Amino acid sequence: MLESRATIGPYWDEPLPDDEHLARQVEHGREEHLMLDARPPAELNQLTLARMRQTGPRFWIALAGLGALTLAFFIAWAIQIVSGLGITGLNRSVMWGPYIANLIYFIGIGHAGTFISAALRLMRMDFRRPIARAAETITLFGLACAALFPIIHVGRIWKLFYMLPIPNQRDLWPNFRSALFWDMMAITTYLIGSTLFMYVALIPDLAMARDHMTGWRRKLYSALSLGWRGTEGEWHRLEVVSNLLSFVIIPVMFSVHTGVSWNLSMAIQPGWHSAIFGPFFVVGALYSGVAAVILVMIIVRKTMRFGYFMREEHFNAMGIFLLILTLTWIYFYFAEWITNWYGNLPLEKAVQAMLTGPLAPLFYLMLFCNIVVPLGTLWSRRVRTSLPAMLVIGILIQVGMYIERVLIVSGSLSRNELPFNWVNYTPHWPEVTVTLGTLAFLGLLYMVYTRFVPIIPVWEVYEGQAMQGSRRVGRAVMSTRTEVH
Amino acid sequence: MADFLLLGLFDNVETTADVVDEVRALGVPDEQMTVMSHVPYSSKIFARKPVRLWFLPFVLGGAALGALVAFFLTYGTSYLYPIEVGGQGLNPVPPTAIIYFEMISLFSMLGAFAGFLLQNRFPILTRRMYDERISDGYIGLEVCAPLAVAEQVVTVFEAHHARVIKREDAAAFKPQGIRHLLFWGAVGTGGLVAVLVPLLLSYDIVRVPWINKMDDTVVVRAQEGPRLAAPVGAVPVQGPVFIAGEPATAPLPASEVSLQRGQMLYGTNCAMCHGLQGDRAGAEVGKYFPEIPQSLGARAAILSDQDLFRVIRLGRNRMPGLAENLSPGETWDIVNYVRSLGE
Amino acid sequence: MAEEQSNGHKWTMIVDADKCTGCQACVVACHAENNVPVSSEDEVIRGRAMHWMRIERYWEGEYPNVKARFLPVFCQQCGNAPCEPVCPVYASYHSTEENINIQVYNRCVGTRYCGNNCPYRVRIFNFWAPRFDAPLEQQLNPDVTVRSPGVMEKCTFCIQRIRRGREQANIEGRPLEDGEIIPACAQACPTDALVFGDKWDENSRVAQMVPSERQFKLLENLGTEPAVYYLKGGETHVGE
Amino acid sequence: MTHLTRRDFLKVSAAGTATAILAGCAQETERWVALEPYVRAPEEQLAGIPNWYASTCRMCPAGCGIIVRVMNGRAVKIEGNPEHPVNRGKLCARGQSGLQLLYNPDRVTGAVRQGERGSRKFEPLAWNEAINTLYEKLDAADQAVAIWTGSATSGHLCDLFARYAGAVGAPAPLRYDLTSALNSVGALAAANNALFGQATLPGYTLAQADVIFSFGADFLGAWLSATGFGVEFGQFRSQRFGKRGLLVQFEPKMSITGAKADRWVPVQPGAEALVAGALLRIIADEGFGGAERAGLAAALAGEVDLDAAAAACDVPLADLVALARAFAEAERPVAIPGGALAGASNGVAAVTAVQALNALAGSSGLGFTPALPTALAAPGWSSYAEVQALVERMSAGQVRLLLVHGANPVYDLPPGSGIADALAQVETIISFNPLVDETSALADYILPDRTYLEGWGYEVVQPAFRGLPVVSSQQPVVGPFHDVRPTGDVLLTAARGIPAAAAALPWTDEVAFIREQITALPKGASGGDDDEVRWARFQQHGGWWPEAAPESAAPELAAQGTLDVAGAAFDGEAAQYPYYLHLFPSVLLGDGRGASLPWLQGAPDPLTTVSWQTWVEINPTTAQALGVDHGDVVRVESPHGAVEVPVYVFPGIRPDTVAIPLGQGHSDLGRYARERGSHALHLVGAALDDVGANLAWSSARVRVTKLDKKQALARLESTIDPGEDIHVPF
Repeated sequence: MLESRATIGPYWDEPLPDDEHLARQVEHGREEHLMLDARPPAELNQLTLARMRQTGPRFWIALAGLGALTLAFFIAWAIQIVSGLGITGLNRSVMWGPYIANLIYFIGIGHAGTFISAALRLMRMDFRRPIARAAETITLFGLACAALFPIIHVGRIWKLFYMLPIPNQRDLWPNFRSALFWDMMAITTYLIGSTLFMYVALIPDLAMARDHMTGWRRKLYSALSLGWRGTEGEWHRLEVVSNLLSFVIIPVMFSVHTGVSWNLSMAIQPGWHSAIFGPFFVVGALYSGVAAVILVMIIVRKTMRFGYFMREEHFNAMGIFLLILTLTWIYFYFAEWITNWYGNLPLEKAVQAMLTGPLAPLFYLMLFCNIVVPLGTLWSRRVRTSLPAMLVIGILIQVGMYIERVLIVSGSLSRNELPFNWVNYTPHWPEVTVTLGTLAFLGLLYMVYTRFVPIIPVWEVYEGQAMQGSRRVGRAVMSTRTEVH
Repeated sequence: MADFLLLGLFDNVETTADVVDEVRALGVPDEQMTVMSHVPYSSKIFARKPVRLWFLPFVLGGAALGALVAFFLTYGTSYLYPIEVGGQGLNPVPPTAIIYFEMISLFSMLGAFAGFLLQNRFPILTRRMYDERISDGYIGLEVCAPLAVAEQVVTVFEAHHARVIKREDAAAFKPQGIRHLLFWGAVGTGGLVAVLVPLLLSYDIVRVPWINKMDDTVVVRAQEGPRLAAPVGAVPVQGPVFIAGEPATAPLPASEVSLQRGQMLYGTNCAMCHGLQGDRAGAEVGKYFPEIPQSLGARAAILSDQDLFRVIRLGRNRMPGLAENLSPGETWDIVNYVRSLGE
Repeated sequence: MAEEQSNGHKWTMIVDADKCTGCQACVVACHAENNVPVSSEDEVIRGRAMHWMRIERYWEGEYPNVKARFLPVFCQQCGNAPCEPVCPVYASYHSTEENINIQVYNRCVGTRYCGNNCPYRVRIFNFWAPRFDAPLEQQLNPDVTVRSPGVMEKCTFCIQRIRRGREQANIEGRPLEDGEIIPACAQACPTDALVFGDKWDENSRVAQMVPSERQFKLLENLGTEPAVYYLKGGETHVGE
Repeated sequence: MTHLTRRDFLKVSAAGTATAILAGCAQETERWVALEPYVRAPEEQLAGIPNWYASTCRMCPAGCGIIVRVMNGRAVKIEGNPEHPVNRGKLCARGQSGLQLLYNPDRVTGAVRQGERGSRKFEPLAWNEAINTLYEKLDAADQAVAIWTGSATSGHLCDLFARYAGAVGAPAPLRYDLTSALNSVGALAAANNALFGQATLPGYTLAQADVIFSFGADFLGAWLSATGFGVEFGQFRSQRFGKRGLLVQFEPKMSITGAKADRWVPVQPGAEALVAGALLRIIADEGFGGAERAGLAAALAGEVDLDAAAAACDVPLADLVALARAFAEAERPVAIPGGALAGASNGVAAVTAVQALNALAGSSGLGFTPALPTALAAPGWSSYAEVQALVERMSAGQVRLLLVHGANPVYDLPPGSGIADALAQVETIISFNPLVDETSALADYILPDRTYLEGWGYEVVQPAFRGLPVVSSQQPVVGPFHDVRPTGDVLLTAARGIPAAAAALPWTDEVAFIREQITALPKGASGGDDDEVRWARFQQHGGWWPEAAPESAAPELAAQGTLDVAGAAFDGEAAQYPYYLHLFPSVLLGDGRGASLPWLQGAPDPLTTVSWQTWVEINPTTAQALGVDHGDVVRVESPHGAVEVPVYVFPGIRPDTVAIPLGQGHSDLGRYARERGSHALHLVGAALDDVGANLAWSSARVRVTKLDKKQALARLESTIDPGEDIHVPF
């Protein structure tokens, strides 16, 4: 407890106070908080790297399953390219279907990752430390999968390069007035940005891996870690560049999903043409995104046995975050709904009538997943900290948000200005296969990735642990936080 | 005189800081020392000069570049390819703003990253003094000193129970300037290729047979075969004479020129049957065909222009059609000439 | 903006709803002229019937005072077309010469954004490769492309005829005459419910019909400034 | 400069469809393409420049003039002939589709023999052999030959056949098919004969009419000369000073004419005569339209129960009075009888009653086709009685050879007529139809004629419009697309071997015959002094017609005495068979010929927007009572047969009536028609009408039972009910 002693000897073997009442408090604190429960770095390194190399039979089975689904996805896609989009359920009024919904959905789940690590980093929230990378990874692969969908969706994929702004013999340039082009730009920016952001934070851990690995992995990691030694200068610049990137990437993140929503709201289509869509979609994205991060945390913790790193406190914090987002999302959805409802314009009403009429099952399922369940449960700490509960809630929210996207895209389209042309939409096998297959693909990428990079940003954990100490205040032991940087 | 590189590993901040002080006391300047750690300890913890940073120029430069790119994508393209859509005008502001935002963000991020790499001289391509245990929590202190001082530094290290002490001749660690040049050169060339190859494609210099189902159309286009025979004896709307777009009802004006041409053509084509004056006079062949009119002029008088025209081109009874020998214009010349023949 | 006169033409169609008998002559004429494939029964059931022009039928009232109204709908060639700006590859753009909305099949990559953004739903997507059982392809019009699968297509006001007509006029060095250029649909219409012409030529038929008090534009409130004007169906009442 | 070229590039690509720029993306085509050297181009073909040929449409007997756009020797588009007096440059959907008959994938590509009838296994036959066979059969059959022609038979063929029959002493060729039945030409002619002493089809001038009462005649859809009437209707709707006329349609099921009418009056099937009589009665009683008209009405009208009439129309009597007044007081009223009412058991009476209305205003809008200056005349239609006679002769084995051209008896007659069995008794059946239809499938030989776009002919138009007699020309617009021979030539060649016929048919080929007929005509509107020119002009301008209509007084009312307004009789007990059956020809498929053409199959029916299918139209209240909705398959059963069809809930039909379109339900006629929909003629008996001459094809009652089957209707319209808030945009 003596400040002087805290700095003598490494931070991880802080001795317990003599007074055992206080000692119990300290120990309790260590069980509670990862940041107080400092361990020797060597141990943490070994823990992380060991999990990185472990591949049991369960791993291989899962891998095979996901691989099979992914294969199905690519086959379905090939068939669609050869025989034309006719095999999908789209029709002359509903020309956009689940493919666009998937684009929105995958960008959505990709959203939270960077947000969590960037925003929380800027806000110096310590609970981000062990989960930051797991989250960023979702962003990376979520975006990658999302970027597939504009490609899957178009009618003449072999002419897709017309959309790229490269000089060509046709003297043609893409149309910067098209929302699709904005979207393309935004996704590219975000993809590059979050890749850089993630890579920068990855360098010290890659160096760590380099130091403990042998053979080809060592070669790989020494190449990737760019010769990192951890000098003051390197550390300092790392901190600064991460902050810079976080700073820029947050508005970019907003722009990405706004751009996606503008694909819809720029069109004068009843049910789409609404100014609230930008923020509404951003919130929706964060909502499904955070839920996705929680799911990943649970899976990673279970399969890789990272109980030490991902503790109740983290799930609790994320749960609270999710609760806040639930409320925000409800607010936006309600705002959008009541505006259309009160305005009482025939077509908007027709769209709502369709949601509460023929599409009622989906619609109410969506409300149940997105509103009833989270609101009903997340207020309780017991739920927030129970993994199975969070697993269920997370999955339900994914389902709910996906339905919401489909309803907005295909649902609205099936109603338009001339009632003569109203056509309902039902998906056919390609849409289903492709959607599931892409989910599997995402999982596949994630699994493989966790076996190549430390999914826990170990250095951030050290940093936090080095910062956190405990000091006595009166009769109690309080955790203290000292900026080592 | 040769310098030496020393590396000592210590297990906590306090000791390291002390060592730093003492080594400094030995007259080793700060620049010759480097602290390495597994945690971002800032320099002031070891009472060392703060690290200098040069991020601003990189970020701003990136942003400026981004603005340029955005300018090209908006005003540039709409200048190169002016085209009206939806009555929006060529350069509407809101879309432009979006493109600017995205491009500036993208390139400033790239700038920041470039700054990070360059300031750290990443990637480090030569050997550096380092010990793997640093990432396991030890704090390394690298000192570069001439032989004499090095001895004393080592004693200082030992005095503070350094876990490891490495000492090597500084000459063993080469500067990496050249290699960096090569490296970035390679990266640059790679980038260049990455730009050029798509251009080869997009300019059809390298042809990839893209599937273009619109080119091999099933439509029978102009001049495509197999040609089908025209209906025999049918008369198109254009008139009895099979010349599309050539009305049989608009003769050339009977100008001097036309008449002269007509006379010439008549001489070569008609005279051998009808006689030079249309009176069968001296018409060798004509002899054998009594039905040839005595006076072509008189006969022509009762026929309309287009009937004459048609008869000349398609022939009549035993008179052969001359369509293959005469252009429409020439035929009209003959019509005029025949009209000019007296009764 | 669509109204500022340039040296071009403002091709315009007038649809007299009072005269349209819904006899489908225009529809078939359009199929014949523009190589529009015929969609099979299943495709129609799946809501994918391919017609560049369709005659919408709306019921009014109940038996016995029931009325059926016919509304021929085809591309309205909007002045401010919603389908144009959304296309990322300029496949759909505005011709400054004919002042109509043009679809360049060769540029189209098939994002189908224009289709969503068309409030009239007159843009047709080639979900399959067009099929013409041999030798039906012998009939195809060489002036018109056969669109490949994955391409958006729509009514063009028979632009191939507009072009031919203008080139012919140029060759003969004279201005275009009214009624010289007629799209296939208007050409076929038995009751003359479709009238086509250049609105900027004061003494063309359309220019004289546009001011009619029966005139209205479809979905006028959207401000798309269509180049197609409709004339309301009238009614003559019997007895007192 | 580059700027300019870019602009040009825009212009070019603006053409978008112009094939020129399709080379845009360099790309080798997989298709084998032979570029034709045009160094010595044939006179008639210029690269990229179309040829236009005038001819006559044969998709229905109206005789509209067409001009065909020919490129590279291929017919690519059919349009109306602007000069032609009938359709005046316009053309209906069926006329447009003629190209798909020419290029139909299922055409018989040459003469064939069918070993076993109905086996549909055809072995090819060399043409000289085929002609030889024809000769032998003709020779053998001698007088026992029967010739059955239809509305697809060109006028010159009818004449040739007639001359042949006359020469060998065989009964005159039959000219009857479903079209003539549905157009009820028999009833119309009979009525006109009774009223005005004119046994021809009536022509109506609607352009200046101010009131049109149409009783069941879908003259805008599929009746007589729809395109011609369409043109008239267009003018009727846009008369001077914004006058648009009044059109009232009396019919049990709304046709597109009914849809365009200002007032649609749902008359109970079979009660049309009653209503017409009632109108006359009212006019007489109320003295509408002045003493003269009222008097005339009084003379014609018998005793009519007005309330019954009003009840039969589902309208209050007051409305009927208003209608009567509107008609009587109109300057130029026209009444048009046709469609189902003429097919009722009181067909002729009904037509007469309606036609009589015209007399009120001196038949201003009514006109009859004036005779031509030469012997040339429109071939008459045969009555169903004659058909029955032939059928009996066939069954009695008195017919050894049956020649079928342009008709499809097996499909065109109700099964009750016993045609199928009768055909079995015929030694040899030779069909000349271009497609394998139901009759050709039972033929021993098919010697396919050329389609009308490849062959020669003429058509004496009936009914004529605005009193103009017209001989419409038919000439090949493309070379023969298959190895098929014109039936005229085949007949002439075969006939040479038969002395009697050879004398009567001296012409070397049919063109010579046609030319002789045409050049006999005096100088027409297109001028031409000598035969050469007249012949050429006849082809160039698409026909012969005089400069102006010959003077002809409005037809005088010849008939005296009151009209018979008795209602029609229907077979089937009202208790067992609660609904009237209303059959109507599909606007697109006509009498069923259209079913082989994808354009017509794929085009939506105007009122139901259904394509490719057969459906039964049922009033919403009735549907509710039956518990059926769109797409529920029901069994429609009459005393004579039954069909299973999906329901279309149709607001514009009487609750006591169900309507089924004709045209589908082929067992042959090519891939597009085969096994598609059902043929509602099977519900009809073979009874004759009141004058015992015409088939009463609209005299069946049916019962409707719901089956638990569904068949999605191929509707273009939305299948979703928009609800109340969504307003029709106009």
